Amino acid sequence: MTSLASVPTTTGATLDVEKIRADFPILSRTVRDGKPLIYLDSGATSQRPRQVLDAERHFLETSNAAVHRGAHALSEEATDAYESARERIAAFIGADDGEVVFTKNATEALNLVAYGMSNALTSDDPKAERFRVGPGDEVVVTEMEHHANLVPWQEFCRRTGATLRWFGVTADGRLDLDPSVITERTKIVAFTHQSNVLGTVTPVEQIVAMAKAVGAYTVLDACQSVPHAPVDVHALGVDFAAFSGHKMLGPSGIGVLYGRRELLEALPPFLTGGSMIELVRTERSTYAAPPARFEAGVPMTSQAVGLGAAVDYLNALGMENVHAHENTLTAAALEGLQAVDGVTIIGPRNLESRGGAVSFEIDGVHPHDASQVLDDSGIAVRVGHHCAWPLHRAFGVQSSIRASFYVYNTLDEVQALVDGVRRAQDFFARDGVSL
Amino acid sequence: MTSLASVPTTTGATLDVEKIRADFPILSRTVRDGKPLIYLDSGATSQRPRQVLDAERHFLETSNAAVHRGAHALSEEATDAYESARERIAAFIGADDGEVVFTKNATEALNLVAYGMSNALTSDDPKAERFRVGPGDEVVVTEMEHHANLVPWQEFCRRTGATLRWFGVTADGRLDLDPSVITERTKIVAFTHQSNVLGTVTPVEQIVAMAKAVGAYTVLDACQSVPHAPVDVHALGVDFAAFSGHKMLGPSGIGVLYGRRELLEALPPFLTGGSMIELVRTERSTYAAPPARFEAGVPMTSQAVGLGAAVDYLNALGMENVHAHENTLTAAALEGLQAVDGVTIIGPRNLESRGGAVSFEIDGVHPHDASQVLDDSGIAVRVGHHCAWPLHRAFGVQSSIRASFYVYNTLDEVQALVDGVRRAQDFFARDGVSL
Amino acid sequence: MKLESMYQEIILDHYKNPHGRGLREPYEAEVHHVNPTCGDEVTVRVHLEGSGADAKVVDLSYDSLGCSISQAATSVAYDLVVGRTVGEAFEVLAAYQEMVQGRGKVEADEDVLDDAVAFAGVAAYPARVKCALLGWLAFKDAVAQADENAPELEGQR
Amino acid sequence: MKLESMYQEIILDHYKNPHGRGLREPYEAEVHHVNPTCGDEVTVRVHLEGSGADAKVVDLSYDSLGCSISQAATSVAYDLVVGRTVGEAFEVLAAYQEMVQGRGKVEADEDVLDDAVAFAGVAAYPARVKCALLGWLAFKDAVAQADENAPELEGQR
Ligand SMILES: Cc1ncc(COP(=O)(O)O)c(C=O)c1O
Ligand SMILES: Cc1ncc(COP(=O)(O)O)c(C=O)c1O
Ligand code: FES
Ligand code: FES
Repeated sequence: MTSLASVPTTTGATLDVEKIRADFPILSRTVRDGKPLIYLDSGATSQRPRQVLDAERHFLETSNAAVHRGAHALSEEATDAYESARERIAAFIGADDGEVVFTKNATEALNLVAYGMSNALTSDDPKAERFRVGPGDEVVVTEMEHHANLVPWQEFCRRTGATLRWFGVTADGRLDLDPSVITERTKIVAFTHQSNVLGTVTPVEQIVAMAKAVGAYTVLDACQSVPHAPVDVHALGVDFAAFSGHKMLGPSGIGVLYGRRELLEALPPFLTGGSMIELVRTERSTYAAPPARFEAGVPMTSQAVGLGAAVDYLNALGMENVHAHENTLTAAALEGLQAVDGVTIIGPRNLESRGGAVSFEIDGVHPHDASQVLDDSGIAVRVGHHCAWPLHRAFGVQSSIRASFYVYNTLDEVQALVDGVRRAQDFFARDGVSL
Repeated sequence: MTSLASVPTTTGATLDVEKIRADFPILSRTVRDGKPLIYLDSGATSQRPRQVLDAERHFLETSNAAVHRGAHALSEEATDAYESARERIAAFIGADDGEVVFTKNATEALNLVAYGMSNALTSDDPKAERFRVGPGDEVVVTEMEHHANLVPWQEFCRRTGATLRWFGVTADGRLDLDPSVITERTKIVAFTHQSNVLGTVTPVEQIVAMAKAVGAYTVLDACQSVPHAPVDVHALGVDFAAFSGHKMLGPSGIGVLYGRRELLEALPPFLTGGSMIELVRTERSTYAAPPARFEAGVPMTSQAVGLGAAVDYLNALGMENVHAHENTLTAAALEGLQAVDGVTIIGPRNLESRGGAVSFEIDGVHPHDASQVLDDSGIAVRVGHHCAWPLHRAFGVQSSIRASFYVYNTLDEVQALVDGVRRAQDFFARDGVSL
Repeated sequence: MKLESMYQEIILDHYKNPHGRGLREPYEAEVHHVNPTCGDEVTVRVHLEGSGADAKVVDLSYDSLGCSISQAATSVAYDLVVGRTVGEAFEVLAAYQEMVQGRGKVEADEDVLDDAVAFAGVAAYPARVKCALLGWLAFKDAVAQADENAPELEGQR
Repeated sequence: MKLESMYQEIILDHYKNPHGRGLREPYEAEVHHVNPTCGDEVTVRVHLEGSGADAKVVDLSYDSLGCSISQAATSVAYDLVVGRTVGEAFEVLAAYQEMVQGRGKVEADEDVLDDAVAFAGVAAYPARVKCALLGWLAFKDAVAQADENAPELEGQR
């Protein structure tokens, strides 16, 4: 068994993980007949600290009301709580308040951009003209995209007649930034900040520069970056960015779209209905300024409050420290897993431009079978294509096992993962029959 | 001051309102320097009982995980909780499980239908052909629609080239079902079950019959009916129906689309991304069967659990009893308000085909000013056009005051409303200056 | 009592007897503003003499439908801007906007605000801030349309 | 121990030494099924003699990529359907499907299920139910494509 004692701990303040764990009620439960839960699936969804649960409950027990719709005391309090959450979340990513739109998840946020832009084709607002895309135009995505930043663009191309083009992935899990992909025909470049499978962090500034050179809009999938490291959308220079609350200690049911102010002001609406209008007449309607324009209907009020509390929690930990802690765990996992014969890491094998998602294969043991053995030891990992099917196809694998880490994970848990992998190998090699 | 003692109570089991109120923590708070909260704005959003808050919290502290995405113990438990909520919610409205899609609110549900249908124009799935609509075709809405069931159809017409037509409203707040409106050109009839302003319950069966006669699809806005009375979508015969969790004691951030199985199976997807795909290739993707096809991304898991608990709560009360209780309050409000000189009810003045939203005007006192006086007495009502601007225009009013009732409201609160209206009149008539 | 702190006598007086109401000639620009939450409307015309910050506001005429706060605010605006320069009027508006949007945390400057100081209580009711600004912002827009050299309003973003 | 209750020896045996694997001729229909959650695939060919419930399953040949459960299940299916009538095969499938989807609440009928009873433990792991059914449902579809008189599967909705 490899010892993980050799893993370097990062310098600087580190997280008090014991104290953090005490904030997460779910982490003290057991699974499968009394095994302590080892939750290594935060890349899919994170757990929530008491502080977030309490903030949401407090709101619901004291100030719950429809926001922006009433003149009574509760409605004023609810509106304040909702908008204060927006301010804190905007500040968290270096954006202005008016640049943050609440959606139900990152998937909706990315669809919002894709539909908003295709709606420009039928909009009569001259400001929307800049978004018109049609046959002959191109949209560039990457082979490491999550389906959420890929399928909406396939469908966008179907609606507009534009063509989809791809940046490929190299054998070591980096983007192959072939300069011929982005051309004068490129109107949109949609790409991930951090791969949810490989952990790879992409060179955002470089891609933004390539896109800007041809006047294309950039759409960043920040689902796996914003929860795990300091992110400043203004500094990155992207036009749009999307992430989800449930992956960053916040509630499910809330996501965020960041859009540069000037662009949100020009983008046609997507979902339409109450609270996003300016004037409604029988023949036609006009629409409110952003962010209201993009928030039709009664919004995710308590969820915004919860996400605000999650951001407060992360700020208190310090995103630099969160990142350093995850680096420590990732380094341990990479080292521990590579020391196991028959295990192949998919993606970068060192910490350079890499976050804390570690995907791998075990020779002769199907990922689902391996995960079943891990699960039997209380270890929750994810298996499958992780909503990144083209990426798996590029690597010639059907599916993989992914461990992903967060603020509450420990080196002992990483060790348990490595031990669990060996147990899976033993289990399926029993009776001496090799597979 | 009118006494409300004369209000008839309905026969049959009635609600134990004192006991119910004890379940709602927010109802024991005070507003504006110590006034007990009198919450008469449930038409905008309802409050949530402890049972719903507890169900959500319990789920988050024990089983929170990404649903339908993992093979580990938590993920299985989370998936079970999510799907069990779907079953109970489907049963609540007389639908099958596979006919219930979770959305973020009713607004998204209605947009889903409108975009799904316009996506049929570019879909290559032959099943989708039945939804194709274009120039020359017509969509019928009513003048009493909430913007959520109106603006999406205006935008649908913009995208498809179809024409929007209207059923008007009569002076007593009923639909004017002019038989010339629905014709062979009609492809979609979108209408509300119960007006959020007038309280009017529309003749659903009659409109469905008119639509069926010409082969048009029906889309029912059930936001104000499902929370307040027994509703059976199969019995009503509508093709689609939408409602929101937050108006029926459930969480914000979750809504429901009901669709007839056969139609959901043919409808092209709307939001695209993870969990709604069948196969993703670089060139194109194919999509899962409903309901998954319409639930892209990590869904509103804990919110579905909360809505399941809300449905359990309402079932325990009995929807017939809920309806009877609201009838009592509505009758009292109609009687009490009409006894005040200068107050005009907008909408039906008796209980026939009418639910518990009571909108009115006060001569010489602007609705916002009146609501400020009510608010000062702790009474929360809604003022404005209530997202039904065309309806207000039809009645020649800028805005109105709306009181709306739910299971936790009492006759004393109705009396307080009537008293508050008189206080508002006095306040703005002080110094003997008439307005 | 809070309610009376918003509905100052002076506000109710202006509401009941608005000053300068009605649409008049001559004017250089007319604008129409709507408050989307309540549907209330105001139409404002301005008649200026000169250009830039030193232009004189000769007339502000208006027609409006709305609540007491919005009606009174437009009436007070009439009193405070007519006869002044655009520069002076915008100074009043900037201070006024800061006060009503200030959540009760902004000290009102009576010297600048004059009668408009009566709207200080509105700051405690965020849902009414738009009411207090409807006519004023329409005036600002009308000036901007009437005179391309009109100054920027301070503190605007 | 639960893990062993799912991974019965018999399942691991079929996984390691699958029966009847490979795509063979002749066949009347070939279908390709994918499990969208894991990307695993199976291609199944059937060769029938006759039509309707009494048709005989002469061969079921297949190629597959997948986990132990799906591989073993297809191998067991081969053993259980080849040589039987379609009617008999569908009876086994119906009982099998009821068992694996039964959340552990359905009593398995060993007389009907034979070796397939080893998959009873899968019922406790909802995420693996699709694995246990992948090859079987492909077989069912192949039969439906091969013979338009193929019977309905019982208990299907
Ligand atoms: C009749 C009606 N339809 C639609 C809606 C929209 O519901 P939501 O805002 O929850 O999407 C509402 C409530 O706002 C309503 O009352
Ligand atoms: C990289 C990436 N993009 C997008 C998503 C989609 O997020 P959500 O499902 O919350 O919309 C995820 C997570 O599932 C992700 O990891
Ligand atoms: S309520 Fe409409 S302007 Fe005041
Ligand atoms: S995991 Fe793919 S079929 Fe079992």
